[in-house]
Amino acid sequence: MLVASLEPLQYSIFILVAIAATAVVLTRDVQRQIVVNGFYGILLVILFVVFAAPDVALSMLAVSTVGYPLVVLIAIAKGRAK
Amino acid sequence: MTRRIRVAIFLPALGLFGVLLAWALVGIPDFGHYRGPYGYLLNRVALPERHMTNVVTSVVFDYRGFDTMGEEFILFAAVLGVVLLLRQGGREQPDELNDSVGSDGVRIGGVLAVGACVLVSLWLIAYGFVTPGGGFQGGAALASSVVLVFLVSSHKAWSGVASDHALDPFDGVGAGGYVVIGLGALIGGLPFLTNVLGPGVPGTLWSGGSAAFVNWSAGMEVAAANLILFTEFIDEYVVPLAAGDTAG
Amino acid sequence: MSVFPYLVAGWICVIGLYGIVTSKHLIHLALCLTVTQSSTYVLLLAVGYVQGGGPPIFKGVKLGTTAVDPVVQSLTLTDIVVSVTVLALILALALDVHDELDTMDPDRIAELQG
Amino acid sequence: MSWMLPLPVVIPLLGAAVNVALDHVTPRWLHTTIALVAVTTGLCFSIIVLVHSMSGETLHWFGGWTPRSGVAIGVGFAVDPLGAGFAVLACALTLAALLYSIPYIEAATRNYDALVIVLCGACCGFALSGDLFNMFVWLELAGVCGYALTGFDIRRMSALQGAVNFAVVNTVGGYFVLIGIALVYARTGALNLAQIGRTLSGQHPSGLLIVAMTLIVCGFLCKAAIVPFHFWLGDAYAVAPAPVCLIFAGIVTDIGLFGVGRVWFTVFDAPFGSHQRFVGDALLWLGIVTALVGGAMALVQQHLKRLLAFSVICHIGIMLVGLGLLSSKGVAGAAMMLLAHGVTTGGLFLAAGLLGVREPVRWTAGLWFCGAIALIGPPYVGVYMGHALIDDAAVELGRHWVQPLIWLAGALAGAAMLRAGAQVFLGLADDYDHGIEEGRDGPVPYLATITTVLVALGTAVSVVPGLAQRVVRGADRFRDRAGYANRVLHGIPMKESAHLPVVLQPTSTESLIYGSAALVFAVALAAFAVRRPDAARTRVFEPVLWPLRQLQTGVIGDYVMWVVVGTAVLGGVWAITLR
Repeated sequence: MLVASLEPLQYSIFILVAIAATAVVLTRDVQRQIVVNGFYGILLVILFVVFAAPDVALSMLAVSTVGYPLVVLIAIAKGRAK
Repeated sequence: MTRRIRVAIFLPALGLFGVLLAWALVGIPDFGHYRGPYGYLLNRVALPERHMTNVVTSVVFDYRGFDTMGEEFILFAAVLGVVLLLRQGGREQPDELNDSVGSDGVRIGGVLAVGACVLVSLWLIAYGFVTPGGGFQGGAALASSVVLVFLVSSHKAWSGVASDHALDPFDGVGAGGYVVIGLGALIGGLPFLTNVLGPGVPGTLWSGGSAAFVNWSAGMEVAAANLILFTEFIDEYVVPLAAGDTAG
Repeated sequence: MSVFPYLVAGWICVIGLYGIVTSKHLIHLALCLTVTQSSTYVLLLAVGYVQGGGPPIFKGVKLGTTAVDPVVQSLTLTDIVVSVTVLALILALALDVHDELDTMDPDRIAELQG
Repeated sequence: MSWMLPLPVVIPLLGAAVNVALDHVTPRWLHTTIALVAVTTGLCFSIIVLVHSMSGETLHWFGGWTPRSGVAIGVGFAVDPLGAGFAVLACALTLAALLYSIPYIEAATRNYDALVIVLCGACCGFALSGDLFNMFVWLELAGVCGYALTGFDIRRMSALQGAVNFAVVNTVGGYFVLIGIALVYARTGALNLAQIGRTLSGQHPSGLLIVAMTLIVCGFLCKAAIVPFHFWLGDAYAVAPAPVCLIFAGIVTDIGLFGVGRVWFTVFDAPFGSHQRFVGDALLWLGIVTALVGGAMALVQQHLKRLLAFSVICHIGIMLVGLGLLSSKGVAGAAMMLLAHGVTTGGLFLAAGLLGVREPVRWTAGLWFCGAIALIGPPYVGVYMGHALIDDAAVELGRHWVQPLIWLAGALAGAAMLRAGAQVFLGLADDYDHGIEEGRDGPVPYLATITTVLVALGTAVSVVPGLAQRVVRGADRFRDRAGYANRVLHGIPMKESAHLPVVLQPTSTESLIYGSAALVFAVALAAFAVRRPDAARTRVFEPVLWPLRQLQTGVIGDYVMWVVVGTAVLGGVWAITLR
């Protein structure tokens, strides 16, 4: 019942996710892109919670807070260093 | 082919692709009206039959445990690949890299934070059959918390925690353990990956039966694989930096 | 508009593909790949959602309470953890390319390759 | 005996895990031994499974989760002779590749053996699985191993680019498959192939199903390198080390086609069965175009392994033609061709690898020509039986025009190989850049023996008595959706079938003529190209192939663009015809 009353929340989070995904793609500067991507990751985590999928949300949280940023930032730093 | 030609061919095709995709998507039963039967059946039987309150974890490690074994080996193979690619030519380890964090406060706080994160991760793995969590999420969280060691201390401390000599056995044992548990059932005359010890007591650490061991081996594999990956990337970043220091 | 969530997943897929094709940087391209991949998570979870359903976890909840589909969640959660390693594999390849050619622009790489 | 089914998959995986666990404490020879033992064990079990799958019980429900009133609740392996045969081929070729690698791949290369055997296990899993998502998992696993194995030979820059293109195109293909699976799941609430087929039978073809099929098929075709999804293959196979190419050409490319066949005959045949002509024709035409493009592109290559890569594309196209005919003989022809082509081309890749070890020797030249002729398929040599079965299938469906086109394509690829052989191995031209990395170690007699065994086996496939009849019987079972669903979901055993004779399969006169003509044409074309290289290049090859070569840009954006274009066009065609 609680979730059913959250209809507007569901729709707004969907719209936000769609916008954030577009922003990730359209951000051509990779350093800025990783920031936007982190934001997108957090939105996905929220979306998964809204979907009643706490397991998936945990998975995404573990990955998007450390995994993606670490790997990508090092790749960027490596690319700059040369 | 220039970029302009590429985009000129691509955009109409992508448009058609999008239209087709949308055509398919509107054919899905309305949002919120999942029709089953697979998920409904599992939601009904998982607790009575397997005594696991978290149905998702019971699907991951019991009902569809074989899929998870495959996923685990994707992780395993990808890490082998990264190691193969980044370790070519035997990179030298830097002798000394003075990158330690200055303040004691930061260090103490950092160590406490690392400890707390590690505890939470282990808890996530252990209680995966009861509450949200499990080997995959817990393993990834465990690796992430250990990376904090690098962030709050020095590269030296880090390479002590995460050297490939220490991690590779965990990687192999985690991946192999999954298969061995499955083979154990097979040797006992049951199908591969049969949950021989189950069902356990609902709501406890042992609610998973032998799937609990599968869970732990997956957790070990995921944590070790992610750590190897992070080690490789951190070394990739730190080592040339150190070489630059000594040269300059 | 009850198919709206699926269309969002479709949009994420399409925009990710657009990014891959028009990308001028291998790291950007790799991140666009993860965007395309995230569309599969959104789609799978949307497909298994039950309006008014709780998580498929029956701890302190009576068995038989409406819950969402656990299968799609299990398919998704392992995939997410795996995605980092695949991203890392592609980035490792990209880094090696960069070591050799000093560029991460796919067009330039092809040019230098001849 | 159903307990054996998981073993061809899990034993190699376990071997890889043990190798990594012991990585720092044991010497390399032990790792190699573990890998060899694991693959040999897998091979033995897959052979036993193959023998039993002809008649006996062939199901394995993981975790003991048998279906309940027609609803599968776990993952199951459901094995038929073609699937088991594919697993046997995968293990055998991997074994050959590992043996060849012992001296060939540098000892310092860590984890190489582990990756190779994981790849083997993944391919076996794909062939044996009866679950749609499980197939996707094995497909991804095979892909991940493939990217790493392509790119690790870092001494050459192009290896990396080939690996990046391979990785990105196949990853996108994998997402297409997953979206397709999500769509199918949304409609049926099932992941088991038999159960999906059962649920969909009698249903009206809807937009959702058409697009789901398009996405799954196109994802698989990316792996199989069918035009226009093929561009990555030339880049990747040209640069991977020879033993890795053997595995790629022999099994990894083919799992895509196998997947298309599997999902069509167990799932999509149900809703689209009444429109199957349109589906088959689309695949048929894709196959013909792929075969011709592959053959033509092979002709203009100056790089030995790239040439072989395009020959792989050519033959994959011919196999797709067989599959697209959708009849038992067509499928059996594709399977026979897969076997003969996989083994022979693998042998040729190894022969190309031999060039890097020492100066060209005449023995290698003999192997090369033998393999090239086997790939053209004159009567009862090499791929001939596959061609002949496809011919029969085409004639039965009244499509006489299919035969000359696919024989021509095979002859073009064969001519390219004959020409390259004359120039490289016999030294008839100095300017041929065979593109082989010099400076490999290894005892030539040892390496040449493995090569010889493969080429000889590939050449002899067509004259094995009784083989073709058994493959046709296997194809019957592969196509039998109702029987498959009954076995999987309700455990109803198959009916006893008549004993098969052990004699050579007779072939039609047409096939005999086409086979001979193809050989003559290929030899003539090769002779012309060798004798008058300039005339051949400027007057024949370049004008025809210029546009094709322009498309092979090496830019990843272009390749993904073609993937989207191909998927959209195929989806559009099916959207119009299947409604």
